Amino acid sequence: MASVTLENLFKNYGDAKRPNVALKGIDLEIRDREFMVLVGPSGCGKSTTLRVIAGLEDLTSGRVIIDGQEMNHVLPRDRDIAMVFQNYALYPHMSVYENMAFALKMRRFPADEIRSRVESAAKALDITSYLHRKPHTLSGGQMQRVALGRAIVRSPRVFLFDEPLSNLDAKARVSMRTEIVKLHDRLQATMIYVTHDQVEAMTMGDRICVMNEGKIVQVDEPLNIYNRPVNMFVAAFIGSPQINFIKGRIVSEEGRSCFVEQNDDADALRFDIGEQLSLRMEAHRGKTLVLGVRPEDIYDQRRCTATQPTSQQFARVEISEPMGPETYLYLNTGAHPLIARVRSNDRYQTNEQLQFRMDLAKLHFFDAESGLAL
Amino acid sequence: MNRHRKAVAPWVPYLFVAPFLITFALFTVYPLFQSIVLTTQQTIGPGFERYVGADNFRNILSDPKFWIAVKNTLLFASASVAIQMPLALGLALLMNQPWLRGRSFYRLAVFSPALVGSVFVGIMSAIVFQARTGMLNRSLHALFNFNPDFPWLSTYLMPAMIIATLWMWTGFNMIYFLAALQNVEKELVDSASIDGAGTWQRFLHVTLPAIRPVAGYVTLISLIASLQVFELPYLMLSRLNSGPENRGLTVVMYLYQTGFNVGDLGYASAIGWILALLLIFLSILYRRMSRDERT
Amino acid sequence: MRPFRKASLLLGISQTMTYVLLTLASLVTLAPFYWLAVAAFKNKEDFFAYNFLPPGEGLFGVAWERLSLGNFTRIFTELDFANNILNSVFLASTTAVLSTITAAMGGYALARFEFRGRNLVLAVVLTALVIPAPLLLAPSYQLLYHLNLLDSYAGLLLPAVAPAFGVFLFRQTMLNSVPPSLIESARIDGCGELRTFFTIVLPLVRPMLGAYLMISFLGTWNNFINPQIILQDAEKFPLSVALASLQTAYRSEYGMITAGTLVSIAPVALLFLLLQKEFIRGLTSGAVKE
Amino acid sequence: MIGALPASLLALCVVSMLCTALVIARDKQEHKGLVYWSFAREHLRAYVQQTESWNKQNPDLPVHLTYVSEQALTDRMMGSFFAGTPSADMIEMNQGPNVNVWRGPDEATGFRDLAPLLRRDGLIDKINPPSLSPWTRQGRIYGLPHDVHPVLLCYRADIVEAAGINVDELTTWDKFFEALAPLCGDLDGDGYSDRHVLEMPETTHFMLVIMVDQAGGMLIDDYDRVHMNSPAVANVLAKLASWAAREDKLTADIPVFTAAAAQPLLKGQALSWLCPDWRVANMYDMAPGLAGKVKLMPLPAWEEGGRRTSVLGGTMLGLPKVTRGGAETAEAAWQFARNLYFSKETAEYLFRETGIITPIKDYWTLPVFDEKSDFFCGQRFGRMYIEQAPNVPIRSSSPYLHQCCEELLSAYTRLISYAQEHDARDMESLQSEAARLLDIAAKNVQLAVDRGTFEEGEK
Repeated sequence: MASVTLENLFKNYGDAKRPNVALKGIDLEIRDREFMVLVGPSGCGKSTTLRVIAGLEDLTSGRVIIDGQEMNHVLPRDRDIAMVFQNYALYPHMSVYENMAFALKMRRFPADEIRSRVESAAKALDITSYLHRKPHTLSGGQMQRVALGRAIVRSPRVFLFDEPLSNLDAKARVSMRTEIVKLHDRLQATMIYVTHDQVEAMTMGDRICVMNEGKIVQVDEPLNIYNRPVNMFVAAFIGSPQINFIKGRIVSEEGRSCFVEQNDDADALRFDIGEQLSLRMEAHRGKTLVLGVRPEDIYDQRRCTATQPTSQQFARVEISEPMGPETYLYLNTGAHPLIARVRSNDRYQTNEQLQFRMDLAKLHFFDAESGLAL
Repeated sequence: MNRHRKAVAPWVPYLFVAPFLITFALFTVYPLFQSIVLTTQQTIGPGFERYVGADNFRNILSDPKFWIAVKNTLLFASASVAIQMPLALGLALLMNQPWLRGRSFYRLAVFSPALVGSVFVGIMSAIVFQARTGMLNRSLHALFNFNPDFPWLSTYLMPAMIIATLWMWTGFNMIYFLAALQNVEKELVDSASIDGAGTWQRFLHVTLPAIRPVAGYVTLISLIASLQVFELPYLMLSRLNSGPENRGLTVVMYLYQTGFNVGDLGYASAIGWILALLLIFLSILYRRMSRDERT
Repeated sequence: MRPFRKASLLLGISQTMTYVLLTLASLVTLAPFYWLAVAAFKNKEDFFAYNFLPPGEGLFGVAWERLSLGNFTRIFTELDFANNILNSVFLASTTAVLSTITAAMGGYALARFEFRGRNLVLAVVLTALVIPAPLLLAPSYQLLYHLNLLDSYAGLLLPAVAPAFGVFLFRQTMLNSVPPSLIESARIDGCGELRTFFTIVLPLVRPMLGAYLMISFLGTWNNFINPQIILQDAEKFPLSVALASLQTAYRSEYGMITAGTLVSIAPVALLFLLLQKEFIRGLTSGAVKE
Repeated sequence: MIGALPASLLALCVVSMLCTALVIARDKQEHKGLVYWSFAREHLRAYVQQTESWNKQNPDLPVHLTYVSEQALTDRMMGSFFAGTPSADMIEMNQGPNVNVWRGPDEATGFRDLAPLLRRDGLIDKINPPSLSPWTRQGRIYGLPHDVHPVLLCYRADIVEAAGINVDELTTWDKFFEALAPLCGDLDGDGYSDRHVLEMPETTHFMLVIMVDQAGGMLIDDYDRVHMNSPAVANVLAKLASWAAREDKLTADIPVFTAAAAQPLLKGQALSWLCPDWRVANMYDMAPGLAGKVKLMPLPAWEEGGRRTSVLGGTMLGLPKVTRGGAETAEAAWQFARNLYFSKETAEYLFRETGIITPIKDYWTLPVFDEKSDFFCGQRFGRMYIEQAPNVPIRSSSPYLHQCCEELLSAYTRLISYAQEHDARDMESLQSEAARLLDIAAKNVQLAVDRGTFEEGEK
């Protein structure tokens, strides 16, 4: 097993005159046996990073180090890595068995060794029954299992996953997700996993690396990322439904600190932020900033049993989406929309006036200009 | 600078193109350049050459025979493509009916002439189109009391050539259309019929736009091929004879005649380059149009 | 009930019409073949005397006794036809195999590799596509002369090995049906580049491979101008040249021409029947998908 | 690795390798000695005996008789002349489209000038002079003539004589057409005429050129001066077009020279046709059913007392300048060629097999030419041809001759359409239209002549 270190990776697809820079100085340390998830919107450079690690893409500058060895000049096949692709990349003219055995055959493993490895991997993944079928007769989930199996038989130092679940249907995706996590626990291997799906990122990763526009924005454990996003981008990217942003200022009103929405409308939000927050935000008083509040931190006044300090506002229910245990409420304060996530104990009527509260302890504030968390 | 090594050794791509590139450069690109040099010369074969500057082009433009060839070629190309495309599409539509039995037989039957090659079609046409004794006139006379002396090979040479081409290539193009039709999403057609579109409207608004890229490709390829038509009239008219009033003379045939019979490779190359420029222009036009369509 | 019956009646009519039209089209395309097949068995006198079979007393009112294999025996005895067939099979199969492999390799490189000069090569290939072949005939003849390749099979084979059209077709197909991840996967699996090409890429473009083998075989088989100009020695002649040479100054041996044509169509027809499915799929794989 | 490849590719690979092995293993024919190309199998058959005796006497330089189809022969001969590569030591070629052999100055011509050799060996006076003309370019003789090819008229004696017509009285074309016209028309009542006076194809220029030559209308001379817009030519075109365009169409547009032509002749679609000597063998072969039904006669003249024959086609034997053996074999090739072309046996054999008469005047007295022919109702047709042989017209060897012929055909077909649209019997208007069309034709040819820069020095 191995650690992977990326040092100041730069990748320019264009040339000096017409640059098309995909990676702008990536520094990342992936520990031995860690499950690292690279997440970000499409075009953020996460796949390029993965392909650079695999050696499928050359670098403009920087170093890729696996287990202390610089890998820049090593061919993909000699890096001792395995990669699982989004479209499974199974060889269509070979049977499942041949697909799994291919890499071993290329490495001139003895035949019985190949057989025992393939069979044990197949057993672990529960694909023994279709070892002799051709890939096109399999379902998406089955194909991805084969692709996983193909990676496992190699017992590589590092597993690379390039959005392996995005072609699967919802159900298969959930089951494969746990499958991969279990696999990681069992193999105790270093895995690097690229996805654009924040749910996968949150549920699977030991750590998450959020990327945007060729740079790393934040690397941390999932809950830290969720609770303490370093900027608006991360806050918005992680969490579903998305975090609500409200632009405004903190002003002093009658000796107390109030958040005032930057909106001329009569219905603009305005609420007391309490003492604790007031102290914390002292330095930013009067500046334009952005308030972030996650949907689950907005409560229906009637159900609010919270002891912690809250704000209190009115809004009109535009749509309610019952999701089962909880309901998404699309509210409109009159000045702007808000999404709340509440328990499904109550039924909500369209256009119903609702009094809601926000958990002041869980409010996020960002600099309006830089987007950085305050 | 710390250059990262590529996933493949830098010589690998060259290894793959090399066999093609070397022969291509030697046997296509080099002669191509040679032909550019030739356009400024008048020759008697490769042995005798004389520099004439732009005279070849000047002479071609005032050569009535060249213009007859251009007229014939344009007529042949436009007529055969204009008839062939709808015909091929029509056949493909008939063959695309889901309930049709014996599809593979019909497909093979209609496609089979493409197997024979224009050499044989040329020789055969020379026999089939003959007045009185030819199969066509004999059949038409028996069926419709059509003029048994109908002069396919003189006055109506161009229609005869077009018929021969249609016979040969319609089935071939039909294959493209058939494949395109089978790729049209059924949901689209279904949704159109739910929207109340009749057969004709469905065809016009759903099927036709869906197969448009293929239709464009097939049309371009057919147009280019028919603008280069040579073997068919060459063998149909058995060589040098380009028919009375040069009715069977095409641009490439004129090129061949001047180059290989007269031996003026320079004049021939100049003709060839005029045609080549036209073809290049056509394909650029096509690429523009298909690009505009996509955006 | 009524509109339903009306609809089914309409459907019946349109179905019948479809069959009638398709049968008619097949008749038109097949009639010349029938004529050819019949003509090959006719003697000189009957060749132009009757459109199809000579009428007589025999079964179905046909004078069967007037038909014979004479034309066939003549092409094999009076001409060196067996040798011509060997030459044609040799030229066509060798050209097909070689040009398919070079075209597939070139198309693969142009579709799936980045390298210096790629765009230039691509542009030249695209230009070469629209160059009328006879334009190259004269300078090529000169070149073959200087390379001392006239009257040799190499003079026919080598220029045919670099088909711009083939490279173009294969490039299109590679773009459409060879996912880059598959090649990358093979690379990570430790498969060498040449091996990847032969064991992973070629099987993926199998329909195109079949189609191009067919196109190239057919093209060489029917090609007549190049061998006519380049070859001198009658022993090297392929079928097409041998057949065309039956049109002599004083008489055209139409009986032998038709018999020879029939014989020469047979191998291509056989090859086509074998490769039919791949051929049709491959032919369209370059064009259909975007 | 091999298992993954498609079976079709593998199968073709195997076939290809197998054939390669066979082709390599095949015995190579050694072409030591002299190579003789001819476009006609019939000719080669006549040379077998001569060649065998030559080969016995010259075992070091045996002659290989090789048949090369006319198209291939022209392509390869021109190719080797243009490239300066060796082709054959002796080439027997047909007169026709390959007039371009004579393009440019003598250095550009692929054949040797034989005039000095003919003079040296004292042979030049033995040859029928008009027969040299197509191979003579500005005083140089590039080939030995193989034949004379005088033209007679072949007619359906069974039909014509049954109608009580005496062809001996029909001394001009006008009389001929007038006398035979009543026999023509729609015989089977399908609305289309199926009997015509004369076979006169509208798709090829050959028969037309026979007529023009007979009338003395030279199209272009040896120095590339265009004469095709002369009144003589216009007169021929006008008359032919008039007959072709009349509502009772008197000329039959038959695809001549193909097997297809035999059927219309057998059926009597044409009552007569122009028959150069070589067409006799063609008829033996293609239309044996005509035996005993046809006779030959001298061509009716264009004017009373005019020429009663013409000429079509011709073969020559040329010696290429560039050969594999170089100067050493050149003299041997000349020896062989001379022996062959001036041999009595060949002359006899050729006439018997193909009806072709020899251009060597000495042999015209051979008894073989006086044999009666059953095919032609007992006529001594050899003698009939020989009687006309000295009268055949002189022909040009201009490289622009072929273009003249094509232009002539174009003018003719245009004139027919004109006649159909106007009055087909109004000779005056037809003649002036013919003159106009011929002027255009001459101008087109002149354009091509002016384009040539190589000929300039010669003028």
